[in-house]
Amino acid sequence: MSAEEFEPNIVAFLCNWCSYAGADLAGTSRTQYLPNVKIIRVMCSGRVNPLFLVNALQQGADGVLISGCHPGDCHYMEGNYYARRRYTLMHKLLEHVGVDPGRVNMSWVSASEGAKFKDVVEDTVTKAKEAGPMEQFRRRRINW
Amino acid sequence: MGDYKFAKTKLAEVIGAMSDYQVVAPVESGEVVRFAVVDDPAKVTLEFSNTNVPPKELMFPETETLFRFRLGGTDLEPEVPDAAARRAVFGIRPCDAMAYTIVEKLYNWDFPDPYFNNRREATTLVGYACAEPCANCFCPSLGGGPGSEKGLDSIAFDLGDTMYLKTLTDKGEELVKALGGVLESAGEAEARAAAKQVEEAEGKIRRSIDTEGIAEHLPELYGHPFWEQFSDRCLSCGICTFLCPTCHCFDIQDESEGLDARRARMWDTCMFSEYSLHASGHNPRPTRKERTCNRVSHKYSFFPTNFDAIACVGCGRCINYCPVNIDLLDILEKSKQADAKEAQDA
Amino acid sequence: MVDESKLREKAAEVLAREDVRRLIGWKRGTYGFEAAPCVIKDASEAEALIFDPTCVQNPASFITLEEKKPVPRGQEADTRKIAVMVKGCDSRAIVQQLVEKAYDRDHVIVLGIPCLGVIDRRKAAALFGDVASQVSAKVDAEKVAVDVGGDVKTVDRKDILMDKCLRCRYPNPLVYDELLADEVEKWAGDEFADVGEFEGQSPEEKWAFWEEQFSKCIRCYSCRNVCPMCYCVECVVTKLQPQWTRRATDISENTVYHIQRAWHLAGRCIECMECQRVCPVDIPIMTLNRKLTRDVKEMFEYEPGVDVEAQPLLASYNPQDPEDFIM
Amino acid sequence: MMDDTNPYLPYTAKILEAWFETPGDRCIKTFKVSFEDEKVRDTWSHRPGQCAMVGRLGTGESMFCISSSPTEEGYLRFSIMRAGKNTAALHELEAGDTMTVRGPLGNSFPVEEWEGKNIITIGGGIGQAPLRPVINYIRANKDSYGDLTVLYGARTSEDHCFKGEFEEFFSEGTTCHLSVDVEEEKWPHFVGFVPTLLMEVSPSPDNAIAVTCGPPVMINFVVQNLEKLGFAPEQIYTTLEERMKCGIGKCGRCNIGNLYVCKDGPVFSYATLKKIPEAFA
Repeated sequence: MSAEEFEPNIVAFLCNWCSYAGADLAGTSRTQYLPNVKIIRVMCSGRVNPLFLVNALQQGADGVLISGCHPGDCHYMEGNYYARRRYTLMHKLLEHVGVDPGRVNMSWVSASEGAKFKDVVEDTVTKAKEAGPMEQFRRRRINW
Repeated sequence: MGDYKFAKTKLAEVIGAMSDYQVVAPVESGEVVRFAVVDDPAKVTLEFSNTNVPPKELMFPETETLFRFRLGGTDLEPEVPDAAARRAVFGIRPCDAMAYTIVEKLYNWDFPDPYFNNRREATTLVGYACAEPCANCFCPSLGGGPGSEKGLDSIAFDLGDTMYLKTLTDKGEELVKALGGVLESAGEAEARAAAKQVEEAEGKIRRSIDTEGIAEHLPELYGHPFWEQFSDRCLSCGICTFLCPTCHCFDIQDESEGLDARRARMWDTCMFSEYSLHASGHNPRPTRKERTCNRVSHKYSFFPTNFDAIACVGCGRCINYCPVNIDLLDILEKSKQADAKEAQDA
Repeated sequence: MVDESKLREKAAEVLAREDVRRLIGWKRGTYGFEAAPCVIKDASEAEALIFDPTCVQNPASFITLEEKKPVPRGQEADTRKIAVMVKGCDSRAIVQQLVEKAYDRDHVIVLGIPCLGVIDRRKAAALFGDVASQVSAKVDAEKVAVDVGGDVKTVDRKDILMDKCLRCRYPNPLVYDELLADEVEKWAGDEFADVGEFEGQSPEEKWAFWEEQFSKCIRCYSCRNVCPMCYCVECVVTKLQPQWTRRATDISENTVYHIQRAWHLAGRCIECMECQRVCPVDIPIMTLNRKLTRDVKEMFEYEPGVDVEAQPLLASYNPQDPEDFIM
Repeated sequence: MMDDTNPYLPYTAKILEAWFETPGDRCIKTFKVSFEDEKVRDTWSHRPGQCAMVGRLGTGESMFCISSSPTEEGYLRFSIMRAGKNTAALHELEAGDTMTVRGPLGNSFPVEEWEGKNIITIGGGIGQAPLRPVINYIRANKDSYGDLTVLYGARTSEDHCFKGEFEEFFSEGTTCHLSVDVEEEKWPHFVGFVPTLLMEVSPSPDNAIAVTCGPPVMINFVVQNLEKLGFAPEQIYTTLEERMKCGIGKCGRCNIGNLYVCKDGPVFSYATLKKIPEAFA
């Protein structure tokens, strides 16, 4: 597969109150975002277990996006602050193992930022395209 | 059977000549020596006392597919190894080869296990006698030794510049034939040198255990407080059992990728608490004390009661690698002093 | 150096107390450079206790390893204390366990031992080979004196002590009820040069390294079990419902296991290096932990296991936390 | 009966009927199954007390006793309590679905040796499942045996397995004593734990065999009480369970002492178990 043809699989964990609504807004206002992204709605970015991310990469995602409310705007007051610490660190750890840093992304997208959501998805896809297919520790039926 | 030799410098050539076989030999990877399929004969090393991970994985892989199927379907596609395939294992230590002769009893009672049996059948074992036993070797106490021939098809001795190869079975002889003319024939001198080396190596073994009476005594010690001096520091990790060449317990799990699925078995260990945990939450071996007792008793009592062979070959791995110095020989010695009456009181 | 007879005396005294159930310390191992952690229940057994540079194990691990059987009806649970001997690094584990409220402070009696370093068995093997007889050792600020069956050899510290000791920042226990010897002077700092060096590689180089290392893993879980901070009753890697990690050993599951293990120690690892020491296939596990330790320190100015009053890193936040990674 | 060349391969069985025996979190569901492969169906034979690995492809297998007697022809029955991953997956199945069965495994009750004797079965909760084939076998061969006495208890009357069948026992004249652990309205039978019920009924040990199965604690006390009543260890049988993976004596986890529950058991006489200290752990 050449680099041009490669269409990465992106799994996006979006918080119910801001980012999911942002994605929704992009849809209703006919702002087309790239179809590579598969959205999983969670109640809060703080609910995203780092294992979700690792498991997504293991099961075929080439990139992961976690998106929540802007700092200070969390529906649960502080969930996104915890998430921020968590993923800033997780990102560093995965980088140390040799996972391309472009595969793990995080953003703040509010319910009114449909256009930003489109940009964020675009960025994520571009980075994943640069990183290429995720092969490192993907489950590949080894010795099956 | 036959006596052969080759110059040690020609090791890669000899390995290379085994092209009719899939060759498995000790290879260094990531700073440890481990048995692996040889893709480049130059990578084979003989510079090891023994591998960390025993070559039991050659007959009983860490993870192996039993059969494949489609989710939602009912057709099973067994993944049984081919008994007729030819595989040569070069450089296996006598203790590890002897372990196969012990566990194959279990793999053949009541229901023969085609996975283990076929792999064993397909394999020709070329042993590698020990010249320098490790600090915790005690193979002679269990009927083995640095030059033990049990379970082997042929055995190689490192005599300095030359390797002396003695074939022991037809399979071993067949492998030599397949090598073509790479080997020279050896004579009395090499055989004598090898015998001397084995004798010297045996003299260097510093640890031993008298197994007399242990099989009868251990079951009486269930619940005895003496276990606690070991189990209290046990980490419940799998080192002693995963690295044991005779430990044979496994777990079976189903895995799927999309609709493709397999049932596979993988090493498991009685030292994990989940091992015997019932779905109800009841655990017949709830603490490290019962698990330690079970591990030692299984090796030195239950297995010999069932199969007339102790499930231990004296390779010393469980002692060498235990992070908290739980020493099997120490346990056995202390068990001899433990009074069965105190077990009943406890 | 701690006086062993004083240590035994103290241990016997503590064990004789009515409110003490057991004491965790070290005794001489059965061969070579081995020491064995030991759990003693009676003052008469205190004679076996030792402390010297062979005492590598972290006794704090054993506080939470104990499995308690359900208390039979009509009987009361044994709530007596556990006494535990700790080196400087070991004491950080106790601090962190207290931070996480794994148990109450008065559940343990901490006997602190200022330490000048412990022996790395792998380095010792490179110097002395396979030693069968029991070895004892002494360490001071310059040298390590190793006694192999009466034959005493002096070795340079860096050639035999564990790497963690060469960069030790906490040689003196940070939490204790009693100190068994005078405090020692700190001799090193930690610049995390190893982490920086590793980071200098490309993703491909890093992965090539880890692929080889993780392929060796046999998933014996000794790194998890020995860790004083891994004390969950049910571990996510062995959970079946849902099953996050499969039992199969292959590069995918092994990698995920190691990522999970390191991740669960983010902001919690107290650098006792036990995980790396126990690994039977020599995986440099601390490389991952050290990376996180350094980043946690740099990004959040947080160091686990030094302050009993601290909040756990990932259960707290600062609105001003760095967010340059966020798009 | 097992696949001759590969004992790890299960057979596919179709579920003919499935129904819940008891409600709740730990509900028990009974499956009546028949093998898809005609050859297997025709050659299959088992003895009372034997087990089989029952599972779903993709989830796994667990060991269950075959709760139908060999005298019930044309189908096998399994009564399965929901407890873990595999049982939860099995509980999702309904009539018409398929499951896998690998067996028969293990030993069985020595029903021939017991001919001419009075048989007492003492069951608790799901422990009635392995006793059911014994009871039905004896009912089908009434003439060869003395009196059959059935004792069965569960936490509440709702938790009783095989409820309808006890009515049959009463109507056909088989001695049957039922109990519940806690008092409840309109319960005409005994209230109390099974070991107490046993003392209440106090069967005679003369020319008798007692068979018991239930939770480990119950088995413990029942055996103690049987001994008090004068039963010799040789007259007491029980059937055990342990976690199992292979079912054929290889995976190692089900041992008690040197005996493997999957292949040397699950049926043991108390005379055998008495010698193994961990048997009642």
